[in-house]
Amino acid sequence: MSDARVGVFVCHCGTNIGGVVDVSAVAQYAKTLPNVVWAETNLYTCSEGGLASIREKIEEHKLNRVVVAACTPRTHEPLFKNTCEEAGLNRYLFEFVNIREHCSWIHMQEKEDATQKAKDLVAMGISKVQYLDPQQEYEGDVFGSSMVVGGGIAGMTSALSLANQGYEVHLVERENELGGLLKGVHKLFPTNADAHKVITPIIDKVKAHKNIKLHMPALINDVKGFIGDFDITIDENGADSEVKVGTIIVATGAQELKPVGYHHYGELENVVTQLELEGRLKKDEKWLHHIKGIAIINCVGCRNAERSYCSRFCCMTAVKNAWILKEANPKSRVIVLHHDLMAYGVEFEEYYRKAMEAGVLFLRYDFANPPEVIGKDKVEHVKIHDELTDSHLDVACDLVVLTTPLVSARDNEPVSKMLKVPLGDGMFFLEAHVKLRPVEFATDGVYIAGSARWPVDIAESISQGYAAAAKAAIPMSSGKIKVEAITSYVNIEQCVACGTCMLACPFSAITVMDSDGRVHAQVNEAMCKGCGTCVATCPSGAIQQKGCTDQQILSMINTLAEVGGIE
Amino acid sequence: MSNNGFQPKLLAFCCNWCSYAGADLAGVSRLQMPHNLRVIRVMCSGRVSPEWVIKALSSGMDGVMVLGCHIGDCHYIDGNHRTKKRFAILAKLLGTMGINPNRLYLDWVSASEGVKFQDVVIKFVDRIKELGPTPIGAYQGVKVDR
Amino acid sequence: MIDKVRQLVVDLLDSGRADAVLALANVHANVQPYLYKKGDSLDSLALWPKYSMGPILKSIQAAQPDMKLAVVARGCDDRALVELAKRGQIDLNNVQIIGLACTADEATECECANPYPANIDVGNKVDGVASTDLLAELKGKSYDDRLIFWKQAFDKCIKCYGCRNACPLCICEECILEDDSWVKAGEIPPPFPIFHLIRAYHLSDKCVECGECQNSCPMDIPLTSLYALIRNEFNELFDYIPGAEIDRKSPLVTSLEEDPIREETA
Amino acid sequence: MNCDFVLTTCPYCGCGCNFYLQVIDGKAVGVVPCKTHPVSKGTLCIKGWNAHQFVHDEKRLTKPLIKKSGRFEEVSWDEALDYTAKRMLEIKEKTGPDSFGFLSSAKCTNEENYLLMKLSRGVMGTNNVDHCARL
Repeated sequence: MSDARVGVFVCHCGTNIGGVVDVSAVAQYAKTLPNVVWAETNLYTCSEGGLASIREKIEEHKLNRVVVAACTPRTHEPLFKNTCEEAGLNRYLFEFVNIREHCSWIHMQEKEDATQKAKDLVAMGISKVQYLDPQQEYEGDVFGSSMVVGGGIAGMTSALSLANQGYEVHLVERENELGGLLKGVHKLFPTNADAHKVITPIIDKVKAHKNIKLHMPALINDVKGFIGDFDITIDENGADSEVKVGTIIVATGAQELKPVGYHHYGELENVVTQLELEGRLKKDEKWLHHIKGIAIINCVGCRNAERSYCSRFCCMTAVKNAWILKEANPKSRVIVLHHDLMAYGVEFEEYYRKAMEAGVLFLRYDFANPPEVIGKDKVEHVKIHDELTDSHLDVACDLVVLTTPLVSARDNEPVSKMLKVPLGDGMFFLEAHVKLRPVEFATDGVYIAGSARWPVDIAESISQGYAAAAKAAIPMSSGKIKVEAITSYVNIEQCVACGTCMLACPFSAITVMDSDGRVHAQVNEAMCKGCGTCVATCPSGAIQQKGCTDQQILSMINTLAEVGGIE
Repeated sequence: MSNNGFQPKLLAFCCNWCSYAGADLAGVSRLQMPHNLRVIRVMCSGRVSPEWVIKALSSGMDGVMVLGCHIGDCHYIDGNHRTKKRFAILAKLLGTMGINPNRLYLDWVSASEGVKFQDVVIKFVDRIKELGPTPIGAYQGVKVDR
Repeated sequence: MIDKVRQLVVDLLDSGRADAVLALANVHANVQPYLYKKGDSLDSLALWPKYSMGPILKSIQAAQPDMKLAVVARGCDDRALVELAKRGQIDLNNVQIIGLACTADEATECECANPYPANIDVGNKVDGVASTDLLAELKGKSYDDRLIFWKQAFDKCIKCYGCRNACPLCICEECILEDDSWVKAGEIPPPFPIFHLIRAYHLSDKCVECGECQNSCPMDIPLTSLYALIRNEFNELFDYIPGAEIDRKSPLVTSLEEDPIREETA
Repeated sequence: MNCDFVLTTCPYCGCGCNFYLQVIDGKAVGVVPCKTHPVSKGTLCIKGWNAHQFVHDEKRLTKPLIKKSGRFEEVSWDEALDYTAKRMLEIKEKTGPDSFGFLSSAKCTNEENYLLMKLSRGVMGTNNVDHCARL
C-alpha cells in the first residue's frame, strides 16, 4: 500500500499510560515505520483538544490512515472513528492500538518492557492500517409490517400491540380458531376466572382489528429474506399466497404431553390428563357429584431422564383443579401427589394455602417409588408411599388426574428450519440470550414469545407478547437498519463454490448461487453479523472479512516476528 | 527453571465480546502479568484461522494463545464451536510434525473473568519458559544438525 | 478380473446407460487415463498403475455436465468422488461407479488401510495395511526427533507443488502456498514447517488416502505416512473418515451438537 | 465432447520427463504425469506441471515477424528466412564470422542442436556456440 499516509497519535492518558510507557519514545519510533508521515503524543487524545488535533493533522498532512494508541477500542473506537469521519476520512481507515488495559496497567513495574511492548503493538497497528480499505455501511429498508406465527394468547397479544401502534400484522394460525391451549381450559388460576371470559374478548378484538390480517387455518411454507424484507409463503386453505413483512414473531406455543406408558393412561377409564379433566369440567360440573376419591399425580413424564425440565405452572393447574373438585364435592377425598410443589410468588403461595384450607391433601412422593394406579378396566385405587411419614397408603379412587408438562409443538422443527433459528433443549426454540435478549432470536428481525420458547403461564405469555412486539417495533419504527461494515465478502474469481463457508455460517447468511454462468458463494450483507467464522473455513481465502482480512492479520504477525523485541 | 532468562515471544488472539473484554477487565483491575504477550483482536474466535497460528509458530513465535467465549456464550451462537474443533486437530498436527502442542493454547475467558485472564497468561508464559525457545526459530533458513 | 471390468464397461456403453467410461488404457506400452466411448475396443483396458480419477472426472463433467459418465474407481477414487461431490465439484447423479477392489500387492504398495470402494463390483476385499515400520517409528519418536525427521525430509522439497497438483481434494482456484504473504516466495526448500503444515491442515478433513501426493513427489518425501498419521488423529477426534458418507458434513464446519469432539483435548 | 490424453515429452529441459496433455475438445487443459515412464515415473517439476499453459496463451508467437519502421509485422516464412540469410551474410562480410554467437536450447531436440552447431561452425565459421541445457 505505497500510497498510505499514516498518522499516529500516542496517548499519555494522564499518567495511566504515560506513567509507565515512554510515550514520546513510542511516537519517535512510530515515525521510523513505513508510510508514517506524522506521529504525535497527546495528554488525552479523547479530549476535545486531542480530537481537534487529529482533525487538524488529517487535513494538514493529508492523512489517509489514522492509528490511535491509547485505551481500549471497546469504549473509544466509535469516538475516534467519528472524528476521522468529521475530517473527511472514511471511518474504516482507522486502527486502535490498546496500550493501556493491555500494556501500561498490567506491566506497571516493568517500564522498559512495557515501552517495548507498546512499540511492538503500535508497529503491528501501523502495518495493519496500511491494508485497510474504505467501507460503506450497508443500509436496508424495513417494511412496516410484521408476521405473528401462532394465534394463542402470546401471539394475539403481540398482534394487538403492534396493530395498535399502526403496523400491519399478518396473524397466521394453524387451527381453525384462535386461542391456542386456552381454548380447552376451564378456569384460570389464581383468580378462578372462567378461561373463555378472558380469552374471548381478546379473540374478538383481534378479529375486529383493521390492521390485523388473519390467516386461518394456514401454515407458513417458506421464508426467504432477512430483517426488514422477509418474503413468506403461506398455505391458506390449499392456496399459496405471498406476504412481505419486516419482522416475524414466533408464538407457536406448545402442547400437553399425552403420558402414554405412565399410570395406565389410555388403558384404564377415568385416568385423564389435566386438560382432559378441564374439558369435562367445561361441559358440565354435575358429573363430579358422585366422584368420591380423586388422586392428582404431578410431574408425570417430566423431571426424569426422558424430559429433565420442570414445566413451571402445571403445579398451579393441579392445585386449581384439586380445589375446584373439592369445592364441587366437599365429601370427596382429593389428594395431590407431588414431588416439590412449585407455587412461586405471593398469589400462587396464597392460592396453595387456600386449597389446603379447603381440605385438599398434599402428599409428597419420591420418584424412586411413585404412586401405583390399580384397577381392572377403570381405576379403583391408588397405592401411595408418603415420603414424609414413610408410610404406605392404599386409597380408593374413582378418578386419577395426571399432571403432565407442556412439550414443544410438533412443527417447531420445520418452522426453525424455515426461519433458520435454533432449537434448544426439548426442541423448544432457543432465544438469543436467556437474560440479555430473552424475546429475540440471534437472527435479527425474528422474535419469540410464549410457550414456544419455554412453558409459561398466561401472565408470562402476555408480558412476553408485549416485549416481543416492542422489540419488533424498533426496526419497523426507524424504517432503516444499518449494518456495520465488518461483514464478509467473496472474491468471485477465487471461489470454487465448495459451500464450506455456507455450512459454517452460524446465521445462514451465505448461499452458493449462479450469477452469469459462474457458480460462487454469496454473502447477504443484511444477515451477516461479521463474526468471520466463514473466512477461517475457506482454505483459499476466497472469502474475506472487511477489517480483518488475512493480509491485514498476516502483516501484524510478520511485523511482530521481525520487530518483536522481547529481550 | 526459567531456562536461563529466556523471555518467550507470545501472540494471542482474543475475541471482541469475551476474552478481549476479559483482558480489558484485567487491565482496569491492574492485574499485573508478564509482558511477553501481544494481543490481536478479532470479532470472534471463530475468525482465528489455524493457518495464522501455523504462520506465527513458523515465524519464530514461541507460543500462540487463542481465547474465545465459553461454549454457549458465543456472541455469534456457535462460532467458538468451530474454534474448538479446528484447534483440536491443529494441536494433533503440530505434535505429528514435532512441534510440542503445548505451544498452542486454546481457552475460554468471559468478559467478567479478568482474574482468569491474568492466570491464563501467567501459566502460559511459565509453560513456554519451561519448553524453551521454539525449535523452529533455529530452522529459519539456518541448517541445524542436532 | 480385468475381463470382468471389460464386460461391465461394454455393457454400460452398449446399453446406453453410460455415454462414456473413464478408465485406464495401455497405449504404446504406457498406461494412461482413457475415456472409452461406445464402439471403442476394450483390448487396451488396463488397471494398474492407478491414476487419480477424481480430478479427471471433474474436468470432463465441467466440459459436459449432462454426459452420463461411468468410472472404474478404486477405494481412493470412490472416496475422492464422494468428497468432491460433497463440495459441489462434481454431480454424482450423472456418474456410475464401477467399484474395483485392490489386490493385496497393490494395497501394500500404496500402504493403504482401506483398499476397496464402498460397493465392490470387481475383485474382492483384502485387508489393508494397518501400519508400517515408518509409522511405528514416527509414533515412538519424541517431538524434537519428529521435528528433525520431518525437517530433514522436507529439506529435499523442491516446491514443485506436485503433491498439491496431484491431490484430488486440493480444489482451490488459487493456492495460498503460492502467496508471498503466507509462504515467502523464492525459497527452496520452502520455509519449514508452514508450507507442509498448512496443506496438512487443509487436507485433515478431506484426505482420502490415495497416496498420489507421495506418488508424484520427485524427492520421495514420505507423505503417505504423514497423512496416515493425520487421518488417524482426525478420526480419533471426530469419528470421521473422509469419503465414507456423502451426507456427512465435515466436523470442522458443524456445531459441537452435530459433531462433538470424542476425546476431550485442551 | 471428447477428452484425450496425449503422451508427450516436457519441453522445458533436457530431463525428458513424460506426461499426458489432457485435451478436451482440442484444448490442452491440464497435465497428468506418466506413471510408467522410466525417467519421471509419475513425477514432474514445477515447470512440467505447468507445461500446458503456454500452448494456448494468446501472447504466444505463432507467425514470423519482421520489425518495419518500429513495428513488428507478420511476414511469410520465405520472406523471413530470405531476409535473415541476407542480413547474416552481409554482417559476416562486414564484421567477420566471430561477430556472431549462436545459442541453442534444451527445448530443442539433439538433432536441432546439432544442426545449429553445424550452421554456426560450417556456414558462419564461428565457434561461438552455447546452450542453456542446464537442469
